[in-house]
Amino acid sequence: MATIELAHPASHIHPAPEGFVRKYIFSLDHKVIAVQYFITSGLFFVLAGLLAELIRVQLMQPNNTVLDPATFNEAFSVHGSAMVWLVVIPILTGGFGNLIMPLQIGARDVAFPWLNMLSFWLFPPAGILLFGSFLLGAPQAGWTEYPPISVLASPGTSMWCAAIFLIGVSSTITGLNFLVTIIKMRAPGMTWTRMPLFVWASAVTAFLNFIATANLSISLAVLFIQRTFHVPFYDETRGGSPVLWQHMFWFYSHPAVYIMILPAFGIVSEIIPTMVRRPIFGYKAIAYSSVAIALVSFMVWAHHMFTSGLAQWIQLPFMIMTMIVAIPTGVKVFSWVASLWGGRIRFTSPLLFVLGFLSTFTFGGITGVMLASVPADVHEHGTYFIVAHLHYVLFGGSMFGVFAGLYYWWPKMTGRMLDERLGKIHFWLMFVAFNCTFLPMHWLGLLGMPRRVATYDPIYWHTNLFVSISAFVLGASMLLFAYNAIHSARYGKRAGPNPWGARTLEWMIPSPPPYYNFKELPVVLSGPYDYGKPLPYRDVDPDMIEAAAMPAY
Amino acid sequence: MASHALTLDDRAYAEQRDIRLLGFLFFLISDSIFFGSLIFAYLYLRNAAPVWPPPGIERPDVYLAAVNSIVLFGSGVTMHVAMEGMRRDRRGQFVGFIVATIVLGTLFVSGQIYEYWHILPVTKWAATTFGASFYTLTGMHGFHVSVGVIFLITVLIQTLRGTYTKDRHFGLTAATLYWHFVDIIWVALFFLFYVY
Amino acid sequence: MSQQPEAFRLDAGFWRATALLAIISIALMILVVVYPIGKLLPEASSASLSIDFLFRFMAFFSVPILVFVNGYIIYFCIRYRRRKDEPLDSIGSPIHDHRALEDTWTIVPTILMVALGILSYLAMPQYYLKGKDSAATIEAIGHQFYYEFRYPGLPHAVDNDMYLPLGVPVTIDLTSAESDETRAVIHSFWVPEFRVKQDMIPGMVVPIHFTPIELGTYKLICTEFCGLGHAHMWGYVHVVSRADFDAWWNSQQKNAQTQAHQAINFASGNASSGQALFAQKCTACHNAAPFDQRKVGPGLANLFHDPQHPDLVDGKPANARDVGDILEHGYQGSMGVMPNAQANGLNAKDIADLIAYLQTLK
Amino acid sequence: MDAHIIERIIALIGAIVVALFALKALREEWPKKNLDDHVTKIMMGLLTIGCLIVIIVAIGFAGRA
Repeated sequence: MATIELAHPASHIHPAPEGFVRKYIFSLDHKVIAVQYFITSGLFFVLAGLLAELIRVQLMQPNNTVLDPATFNEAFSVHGSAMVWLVVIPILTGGFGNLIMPLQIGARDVAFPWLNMLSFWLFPPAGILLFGSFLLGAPQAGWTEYPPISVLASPGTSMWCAAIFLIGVSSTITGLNFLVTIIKMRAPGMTWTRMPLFVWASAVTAFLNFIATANLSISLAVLFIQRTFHVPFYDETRGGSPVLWQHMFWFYSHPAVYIMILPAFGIVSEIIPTMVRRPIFGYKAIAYSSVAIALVSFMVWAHHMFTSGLAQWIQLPFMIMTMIVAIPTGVKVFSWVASLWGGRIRFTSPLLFVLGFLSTFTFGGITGVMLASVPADVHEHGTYFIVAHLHYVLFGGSMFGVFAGLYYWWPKMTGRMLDERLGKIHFWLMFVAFNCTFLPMHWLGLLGMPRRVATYDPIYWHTNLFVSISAFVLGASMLLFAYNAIHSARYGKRAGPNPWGARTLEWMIPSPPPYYNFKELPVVLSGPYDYGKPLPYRDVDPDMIEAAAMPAY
Repeated sequence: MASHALTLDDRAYAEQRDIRLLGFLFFLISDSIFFGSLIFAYLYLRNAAPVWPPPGIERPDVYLAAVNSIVLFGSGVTMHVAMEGMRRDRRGQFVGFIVATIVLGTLFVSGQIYEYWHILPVTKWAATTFGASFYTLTGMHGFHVSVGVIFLITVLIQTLRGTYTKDRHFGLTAATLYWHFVDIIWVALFFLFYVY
Repeated sequence: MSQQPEAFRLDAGFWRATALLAIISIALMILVVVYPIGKLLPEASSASLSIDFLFRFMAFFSVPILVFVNGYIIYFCIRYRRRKDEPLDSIGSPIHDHRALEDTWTIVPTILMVALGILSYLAMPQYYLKGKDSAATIEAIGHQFYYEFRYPGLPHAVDNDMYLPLGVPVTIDLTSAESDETRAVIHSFWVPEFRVKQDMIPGMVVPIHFTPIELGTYKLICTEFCGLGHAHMWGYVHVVSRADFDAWWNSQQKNAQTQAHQAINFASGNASSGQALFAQKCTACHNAAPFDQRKVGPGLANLFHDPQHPDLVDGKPANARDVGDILEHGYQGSMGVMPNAQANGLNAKDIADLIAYLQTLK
Repeated sequence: MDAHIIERIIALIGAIVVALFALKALREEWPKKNLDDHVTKIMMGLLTIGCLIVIIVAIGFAGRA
């Protein structure tokens, strides 16, 4: 590992690497790797999004023949898998984690830059494998790939296993890397309770990543082994059990939903104080509730299996644990709302996305509690109610968080602002279209429309038509962002080091940051959110402090 | 790589070592989750089966496995002694015992292979849940042991090249920890498959 | 530092907003209470009532949370927006936290969750516990892509249309099977009007239990993805009056009679083909192992000469004829339900083969 | 059968020897305070347990179904 001096915070600054390849392709610089993540998973976001639009086209009217059932099944399976493993997780951990976390703890790079590069380069092949599986007949059993179908299905499913296995290894490595970085490489004086909340979120996510994801990898390996060598793990006719897969899969995939939402929590907790110009309300509550959520999340997996014939005495504890998760989550939401109180709120586009996040995520959280209660879940399970719920937390939660973060940290990443007016239009379009798309699905589900169907009872026609049309608008709203990004790269207003007047460490250095982030390692004197007090850092470039004191916005 | 390590001053090396050590321990933790969930699967299937082991096969020979386990456990001890040698800067002791460890490790793997091919009819076994979990778990463990052997050979060569010194030998520490980890996993597997 | 402390007290405006939000949520809560869910989606089973009550309960307490969170967001955004005249670096209230407030919003949800947990627990037996009082046990078997129902005493299986008498508690044993066992997949049994759902998992038999309480024909939907025909996999559950049910029952009996019976020639039994049949038709419920290793039914090895169990479940001696009798006509009793020959798709030859095979088991 | 007797004897003796060495190592490690030392302690402890299992098997208390 030729990374020893990079990894070492106090070591002297080495010259930046020369040559295009070392600089931009096989780079060890966490900022470059972050950008690589953003671009790659942005690409997959477009592909998976198109699949979603395709699904909605098929569902525009009952007995539609745009897609034949097989293609439809492939479409929603790959859409789900790609959105979860190729978009949300890589953007939040790989993208924002890499870009922001080391800067916020005042480190010059992550602990193992070489591993960091490795875990990025495991990611594009995985995506290619997943989308390539269309050639052999893509997986058809949804992103959860329940046996026996996933065992009987087309060879593409083996490619799916391989793809997600790679992702699993990649995010295990990332998690391990980040956790070591946060534990060992914080700037002098940055105690745990002086860390920005995004770092807290990243730490907890990293923990979940390297604990839970190992388990995902093994359950995929087992599925692969069964498909290849016909051993009877999930084969009930030879003593195996299809339910075993559900246990192993959800033992990962429930923590995974927190892997997907916690970084978004972190982003929200960063943006609110900056835009509201006041300390975050209940710093400790928000920080520790993340830890609580992470710990409990390992004991709730069977709430995805309430109709899988588990004994009642097994279902009960899982129901209770699931309801317990709602409490720390509620604490977070209430704290964020309270942080708005008595502020000096600036309605910038990042804040708008954060407010959208608060409203939609609260709704998704409440439907989550409804799904936690076993009897209610028995009615709702496997219907469009689930689809609505998971899109409210993953799209309304994670993706709104992602866009908030993009608008917020774009200047730090590129040195140029995104256009605010476009950003606000983008938000309103996306917010309205989002709710029009997913809110009606709750009713569809409760009234009896099952999920993963290529056609449906004609009585649901008008609602589905409305949903489809809103879905197209939602898709179109993404074009606005794409235009905005491209436009800003050329004509975007030059951002100073600290355009929002924020107080966390990443804003104390020029944007985009230099190769080694900090000329002098800063010394942290107190928490980051005390607006109105002098900046809590020593050894920070003085003119940066000037810039921070007088926000350009 | 090591050349860099030697360029660092002691404090820098200590910090560097701590970072690496923590990372390596985290790796071991997630690796044990790897085995843990497979063991969960094994226990789940065993629990679900009406009769265990499934009809048509009987448990593998426990006594051969016991000898084999002792070979592996012994290698754990020799590895520890080797490390002690390095800590006290006794090269002879180190080289001797690490070679012993490598030999024992190889012995263990060959014992496993012998068991696979001469005691348990693979095809017959692989059709049962017992066989499936047995081959997957012991196979993965065997893979870990083989990797460990290669790891040991590498560090041995590096040591002979003089990469590691009395107080700068993180590579060796890592190899030792990994080797002990592999032993411990086998304790669990031996108990689950042969005794329990 | 342009900070006006008085702006940070809970002023009249705040209380006005709170009052408004309170009114809105009370109105909505009342709506939740009076809303006729039954009109939207009939409550056709005993379980549906308690589940709808739960749903009402959750909606009732979700409403104020939603209203207040969103309402306060909007109010704060209006009340505390940065006015044009304020300097760029104006800052907000320095308050970090408020112990009492945080405790409240930790404890109140906790109490709600405890209440919800208890209520859910009370509702669970409604459909889970195998009904001691259930009048009949019907087998529902999921196939790609249709449902098969086996009524005790009914000589053949019924596809897709299930008839239930009004007000009679029933237990439905759910499983999934294909003629080629290795291709069986997971289906699900969902009748929205019953609010009851359970996956049909190959190799498992899971009972659900409820009482139909409203006449009507309800759609039976598969909610667990089961392959290409998933979207088209549905059946109907007809809840009919006792009289209509008996009429249907008799008609079924009649067209059963029409199918002639051949006599079984036990001598002609072929053990090896019997073994194949056993693996295909019986292993879902029986092991070829000693009596105690039961799945749904007892293990069948040693069936004909088991000192502990000289007699069959129907009390007759364990000989070829009586075993054949059970295989042919099925059995319902202390050990559960055994489908009859038609339901299992067995002809006289098959039965002879099976018995020949069972006799080889020691 | 003979083979089994021999195997059992080898296993028994080996297990005792290894266990003793492991315990000795444990005692030497005990005062050390580094992170890796702590890990080594755990490892050595579990190794001893492993040896105990082997001993139990070898003297025939367990493992023969």
